[in-house]
Amino acid sequence: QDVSNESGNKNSEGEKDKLTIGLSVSDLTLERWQHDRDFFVEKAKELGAEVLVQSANGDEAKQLSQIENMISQGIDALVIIAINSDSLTTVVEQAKSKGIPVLAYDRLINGAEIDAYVSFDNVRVGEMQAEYLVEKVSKGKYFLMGGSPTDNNAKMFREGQMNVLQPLIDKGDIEVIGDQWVKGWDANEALKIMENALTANNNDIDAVVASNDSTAGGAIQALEAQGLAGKVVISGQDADLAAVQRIAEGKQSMTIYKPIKAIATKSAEVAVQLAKGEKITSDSTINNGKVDVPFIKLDPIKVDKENLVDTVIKDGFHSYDEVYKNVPESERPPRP
Amino acid sequence: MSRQLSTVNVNEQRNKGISFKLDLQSYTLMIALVLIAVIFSIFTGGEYLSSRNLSNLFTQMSVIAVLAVGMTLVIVAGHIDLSVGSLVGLTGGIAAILQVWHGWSTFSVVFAAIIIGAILGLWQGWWVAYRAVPAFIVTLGGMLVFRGILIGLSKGQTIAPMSESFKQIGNSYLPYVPGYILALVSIVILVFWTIRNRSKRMNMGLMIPAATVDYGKVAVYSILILLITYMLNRYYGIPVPFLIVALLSIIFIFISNKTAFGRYIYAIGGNQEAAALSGINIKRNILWVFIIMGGLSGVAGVLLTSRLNAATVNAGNMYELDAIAACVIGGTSLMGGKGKIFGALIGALIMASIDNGMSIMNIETFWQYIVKGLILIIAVWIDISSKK
Amino acid sequence: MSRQLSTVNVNEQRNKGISFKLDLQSYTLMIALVLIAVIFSIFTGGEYLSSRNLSNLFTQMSVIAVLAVGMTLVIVAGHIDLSVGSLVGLTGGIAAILQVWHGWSTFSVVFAAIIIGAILGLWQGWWVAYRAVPAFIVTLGGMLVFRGILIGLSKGQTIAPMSESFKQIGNSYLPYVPGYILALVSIVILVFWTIRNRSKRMNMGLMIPAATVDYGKVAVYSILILLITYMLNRYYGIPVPFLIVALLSIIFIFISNKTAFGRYIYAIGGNQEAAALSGINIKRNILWVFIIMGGLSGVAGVLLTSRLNAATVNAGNMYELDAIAACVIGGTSLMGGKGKIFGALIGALIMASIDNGMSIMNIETFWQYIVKGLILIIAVWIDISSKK
Amino acid sequence: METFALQMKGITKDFPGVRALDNVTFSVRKGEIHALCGENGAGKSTLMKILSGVYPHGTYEGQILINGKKVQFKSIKESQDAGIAIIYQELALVGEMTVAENLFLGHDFMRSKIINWNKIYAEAQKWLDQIGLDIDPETKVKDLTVGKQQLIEIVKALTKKVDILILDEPTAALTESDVEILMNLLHDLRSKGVTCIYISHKLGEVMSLADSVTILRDGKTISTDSIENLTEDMIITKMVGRELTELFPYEPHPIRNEKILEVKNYSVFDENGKQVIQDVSFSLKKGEILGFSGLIGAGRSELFISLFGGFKGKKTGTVLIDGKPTNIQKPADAIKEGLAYVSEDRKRYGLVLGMDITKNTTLTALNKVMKLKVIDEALEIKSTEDITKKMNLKAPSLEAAVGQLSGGNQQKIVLSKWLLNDPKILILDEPTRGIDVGAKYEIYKIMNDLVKQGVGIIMISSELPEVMGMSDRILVMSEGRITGEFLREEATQENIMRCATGGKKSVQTTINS
Ligand SMILES: Nc1ncnc2c1ncn2[C@@H]1O[C@H](COP(=O)(O)OP(=O)(O)OP(=O)(O)O)[C@@H](O)[C@H]1O
Ligand SMILES: Nc1ncnc2c1ncn2[C@@H]1O[C@H](COP(=O)(O)OP(=O)(O)OP(=O)(O)O)[C@@H](O)[C@H]1O
Ligand SMILES: O[C@@H]1[C@@H](O)[C@H](O)OC[C@H]1O
Ligand SMILES: [Mg+2]
Ligand SMILES: [Mg+2]
Repeated sequence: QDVSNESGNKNSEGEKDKLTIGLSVSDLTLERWQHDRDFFVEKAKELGAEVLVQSANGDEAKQLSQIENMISQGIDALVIIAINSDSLTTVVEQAKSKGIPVLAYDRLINGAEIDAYVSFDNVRVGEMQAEYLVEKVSKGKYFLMGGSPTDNNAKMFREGQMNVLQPLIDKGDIEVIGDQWVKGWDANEALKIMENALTANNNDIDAVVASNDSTAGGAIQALEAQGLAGKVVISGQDADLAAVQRIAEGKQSMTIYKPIKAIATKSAEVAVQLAKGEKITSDSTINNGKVDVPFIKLDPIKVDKENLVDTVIKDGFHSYDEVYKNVPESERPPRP
Repeated sequence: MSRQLSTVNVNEQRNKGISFKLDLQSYTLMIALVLIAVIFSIFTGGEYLSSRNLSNLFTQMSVIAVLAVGMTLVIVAGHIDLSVGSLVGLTGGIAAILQVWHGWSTFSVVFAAIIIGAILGLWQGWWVAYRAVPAFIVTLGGMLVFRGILIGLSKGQTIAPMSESFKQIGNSYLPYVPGYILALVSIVILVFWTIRNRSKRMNMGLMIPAATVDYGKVAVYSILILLITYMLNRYYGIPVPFLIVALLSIIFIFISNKTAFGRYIYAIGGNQEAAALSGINIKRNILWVFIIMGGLSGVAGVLLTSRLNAATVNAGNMYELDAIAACVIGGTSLMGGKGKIFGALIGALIMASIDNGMSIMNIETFWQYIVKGLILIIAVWIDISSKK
Repeated sequence: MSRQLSTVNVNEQRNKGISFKLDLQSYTLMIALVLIAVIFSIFTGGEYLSSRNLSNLFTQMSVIAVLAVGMTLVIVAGHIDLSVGSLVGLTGGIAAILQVWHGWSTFSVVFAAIIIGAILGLWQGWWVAYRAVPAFIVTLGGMLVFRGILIGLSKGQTIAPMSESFKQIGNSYLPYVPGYILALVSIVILVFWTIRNRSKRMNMGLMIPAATVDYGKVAVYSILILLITYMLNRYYGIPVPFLIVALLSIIFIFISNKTAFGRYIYAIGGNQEAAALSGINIKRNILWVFIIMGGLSGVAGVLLTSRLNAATVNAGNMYELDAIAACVIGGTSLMGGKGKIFGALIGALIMASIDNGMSIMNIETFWQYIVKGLILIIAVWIDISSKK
Repeated sequence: METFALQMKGITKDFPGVRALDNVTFSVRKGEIHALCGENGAGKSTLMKILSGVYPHGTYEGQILINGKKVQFKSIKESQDAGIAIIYQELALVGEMTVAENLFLGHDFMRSKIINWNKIYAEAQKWLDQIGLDIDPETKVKDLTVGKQQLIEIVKALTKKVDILILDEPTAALTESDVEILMNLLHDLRSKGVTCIYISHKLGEVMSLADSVTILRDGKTISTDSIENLTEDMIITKMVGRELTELFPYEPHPIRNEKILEVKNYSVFDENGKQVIQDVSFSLKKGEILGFSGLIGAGRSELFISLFGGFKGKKTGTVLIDGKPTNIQKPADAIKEGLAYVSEDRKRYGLVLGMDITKNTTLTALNKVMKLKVIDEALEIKSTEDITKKMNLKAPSLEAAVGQLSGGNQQKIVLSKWLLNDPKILILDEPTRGIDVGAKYEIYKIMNDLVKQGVGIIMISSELPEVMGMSDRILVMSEGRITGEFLREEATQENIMRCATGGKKSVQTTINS
């Protein structure tokens, strides 16, 4: 039986000291994950590690398979952007049994022994979206636009949003005039839903709680057709280029910028540490139902027209020229 | 001799029975549509039939309708195309890349999207027609390949915004006056065409339907055209995407009924071997069907990108199923040889209506899945039982 | 009379030509598989063929393989099932809900999942068989309805973790000794069965293949079984999901070849009219096909939930396409009447191999889409051209 | 009181727009062979489908009595259980399955829990041997010729416990020797007390086989007589409703001495490279009817499908049309050269069954009804109407799907379709297979008209009387070769058969004459 020496195979063939990190990405059909991957790989290389990247196209079973395949290639650390926080326990256990440390990236992995969690808090993201909207429109008619009905994160964003909204709803300040979820975070679905909502309510909508930027983008198209873009406050998330451009133009109110460079670089550092078997430090821990996981928490940032330059652009996440491409020179803020 | 005569008489009577029945068949779909409209109107307090919502509805159905037009040809020819969703995404994405990243003009971008769609259609058609690989597999492969290319080209980014003129394609309206003019012109053509047709048949000594029937039909269609134009004009006018759908439909209904190519497709789908021995070039015609489907996917891609004013990596995902469903609801047989473009349009309208109505009613998401699934089954069932 | 004889000779020769060709046909697939394996092995420096990866591979193919078994029956019968992905999600979800929220035992949960799958299959089968709604539409509807029910029941949440015993179903291995025993037992049965069959045919005066051919086959299969067992035993042993697949395959290969029901399905798919005229109850048999497909979806749902140790709203999405592709790669004709379960298994293995190999090679995602799409087309093309 | 094995009383059956049977009465005595005759579309098959439960009780009016007892079959199975077996006109076999499987599909052998294949194969072998068919029961049915398939169908019916055996045009596609097998079989069954109902358009067979004959016309019973009281002419008159003086209306016509088609050293290979046609040479003159005789499987269809560009395999040799060499690679080329091929299998190769009459008719000649590349519907209908009127087509309307028509009328549409193209050379492959005498007569008349206009006709036929009755010259083929050539006057049954069975050629073929 060659269970034990299997993972040793690779290292024995030379480059013993070169570390290999497996990065399992949930899917690449959303813009942000490409950035995550790129920053991560860049940083890891800088730290002398090689990265195997796999993307699972949003299919949980496929992610499982891909991670299995990575494990069988003898990686030294495993970084997972989980499609689903609850569906990876078995494979994480497999990694554990091979002595491979596991880092949960952005989304926590529940019910299994993992070594670190680097993330923004998804519930917090939802809260921040709602907080911003409530700040701008404290009383009025709200339309809730959930994410993909089959995405667990979408649920968590909604949870956060409701944490803020529910008290105001109960008080009667906020009236929820519709609640629809967007299949596959698809912008075109969002567009249709928004069109129909505007029709059903005779344009009498004050705020739209959109859960991410691609759905916000669709919704804004519908608002624009009614001349409402910029008049109705609308949230977002991810700081996609298109979204940031819309914010610059005043069509979208805000987005949540999860400093992706920060999370990616931090994760790469931690992953390399774990791979080398070093101890990691964190200020807090989070219980995932099995163990207390060291939690390296990063703060998501609210981004709106006011702080565009100081956040997304300053971070180098998007360039000034790109972001203000559609804004007349005269109306642009000073170049940083 | 007398025997001979009597059968002929019987034949003529039969004739009427049959054609009346045929008409009834194509009307059940309409009836289903009306039923759906009535139900939703009741549940939405009339909102569903408001000018504004009709305008939305016609716009919302447009992408799937364009695909359904092409899909009808593909299915009638005895094949299937699972790649159209990805192809919509890819052509729309390429359009956006060319415009946003490379600054191409709207015209050249639209042209490029359609041509690329057609070329990729040709590629698939080649495998199907000349390599005899089942269309299911070729286009399932295409579905993956095209989506992969899109991810690769766009690097996963949302590409936006498009130029103002490109945006207009999917988001503008034909205003009041031109709208009415268009409506009137089409009515005049309809009347003229009916008169001419009748006189021609008369000259050739062919049977002509009673004037009441023919002109009755013209009257009904005219009223419908006027009504729709009126309703849409009460809002902003006729949505351009709807105009595009109407135009493409007319072109392809014409092609399918009035050209050799159209006729051949039905023959190939109906009995490929007989078609081959009748001197029809099966391969070339099938190739063309896929080229057309590709080109129409390009049109749909342009429409979608324009509507969203952006191209996203998962744009068009699963549209193939909606397009196929529209065809089947519209009476196209998946066995090939049978199907009408007009039916597919009604099918697309029914699908869009279901989505639209439920979303106006603000029904919970999971109920939407369930209700849509059930309506699909029941609509087709009604259609089928009415044909028995 | 002499003419009679001479034509008979011609016939027999043809006959042999054909059966030899047939064998070649079923081997091209194997050859394609071997080719894929060799290519990946080279590119991964042998990694692909390591015990460990083979173990992974067999586990990874299991869910689709279970579905492909049922799908073969559905397609052979002349239908299609687009709902299996959603049904996998739903049955898996129900299993998780019953266990995690209601504390049911693993046994009852598995039972419930399969039964519910079968009942929903029955529901769809009823529409197809007794209401004559095309399976494409019924199961497209089912796809939506079942996903909707899942979202509703689970309230969109992921349900986890399952009990230890449930987890074992998809994540454990048959250890060393029982593994070899099983392998030996199957070889003994194979040998015994061949001998018995030969002697029986001899007694009945039927033609028997040359002993070298028959026993040669037995030898090849035995070596294959031993080799696989050996390789898997070098890792943890035979994965339980693979055992389940093997068991179900044997059962359904048996059913399809050795029972009236199985043959009726082929007859119905091959020539429905002829089947009806032979007194076969088309409707009831079709109904059963869908019931079986539903039950197998239940099994697949259990496997998937167990593998993930969780049920998610998204589980099983699009699996129908993989299952159908596996069947078609395996030589099942979408026109019905033709197809083998064994072929579908090889098809599923090819599909899983492509994913697995490319993922080991760490090919970029978008390339994976493209390469997988191309391999699909080319694999089927090779298979088809070899049949000419 | 006589005992009737079967009585059908007052049977009426309607299809949408068509009354197929109108108060039909039909009685069959125990142990007799009872022929059922009538024109195409008279309702013969429909009556039998009612009897066998294909159209279940309740979908028709009237009563059925078996051995004097009232029965109501709700399914095919019930009629089977009552001892009724039917051999359908349309082959009801599953091509992808083996001969044995087809024989026992729906049989008790297959219903057992676990199928014992060896037993089934052995049993199948026994049946095949018994009937004298040398076919391996493990062959797939699709690999057999149509004739053999037909025989399998017959054997299939016999494997069931049968009291009443119905044969619906069983001999349409059989070779002479296969027909003989069948005739012997039926006599054998009669002696065992089995009652047979026999439907055929071949009146010769009817006369020699049947004990009594019932005639249907336009869905009504015309008469039932014992065979002693009938002659072939009487049957025809009753079927058609008027007298037909002659069966083959051959009219002498001028044959011009211009060769419109000349084939030299022509060989055909199938896809596997096997040579199926060997070095064939012949010519056809303007205004000539050239008969091609031979046994089924002689390769005549392959020869002409290949000449027409529709055969998949390779071919060698020269083909001259109007003296000019041609290169016909696909049917479109052939059509351009003025060829037309009326296939022996109209359902498979001739018609798009789901399409209406008009569209089928104009399919090969669309350019004739197009203006500026656009189909002119009025013109299309007009052309169709004209040509089908000439053909004396009987159909509910020109918009009816051709699949709904009876065989003879379908054949007329195939003919119309090709004639619309004004062909120079018309190839007719078994043009009257499964067609009633009246329709046959009409088709022969059409052939006469065409040759008078200078069209050259090639008629492939397995029915000797037809070839001899209509041809100016007859070529005989056997196993891919031309083995004989006869002028109309020289031809006798004997010398044609001798060449057809490959017995040493009596006349060596010469290309010229
Ligand atoms: N399924 C059907 N639907 C509609 N009409 C039908 C159907 N089957 C038969 N008919 C019509 O019923 C009439 C009788 O047909 P039937 O097949 O019984 O004739 P037949 O005497 O067997 O003719 P043939 O000698 O050509 O076989 C015809 O007019 C035919 O067109
Ligand atoms: N599709 C086919 N597949 C296999 N063999 C075939 C096929 N068609 C014809 N054959 C074989 O080719 C030979 C020639 O058949 P063909 O039909 O050309 O004979 P024919 O003389 O035209 O007879 P018919 O009187 O039936 O027209 C036969 O042995 C036949 O079995
Ligand atoms: O960032 C978001 C991610 O967390 C969620 O899972 O999918 C949508 C994205 O916008
Ligand atoms: Mg008949
Ligand atoms: Mg022939």
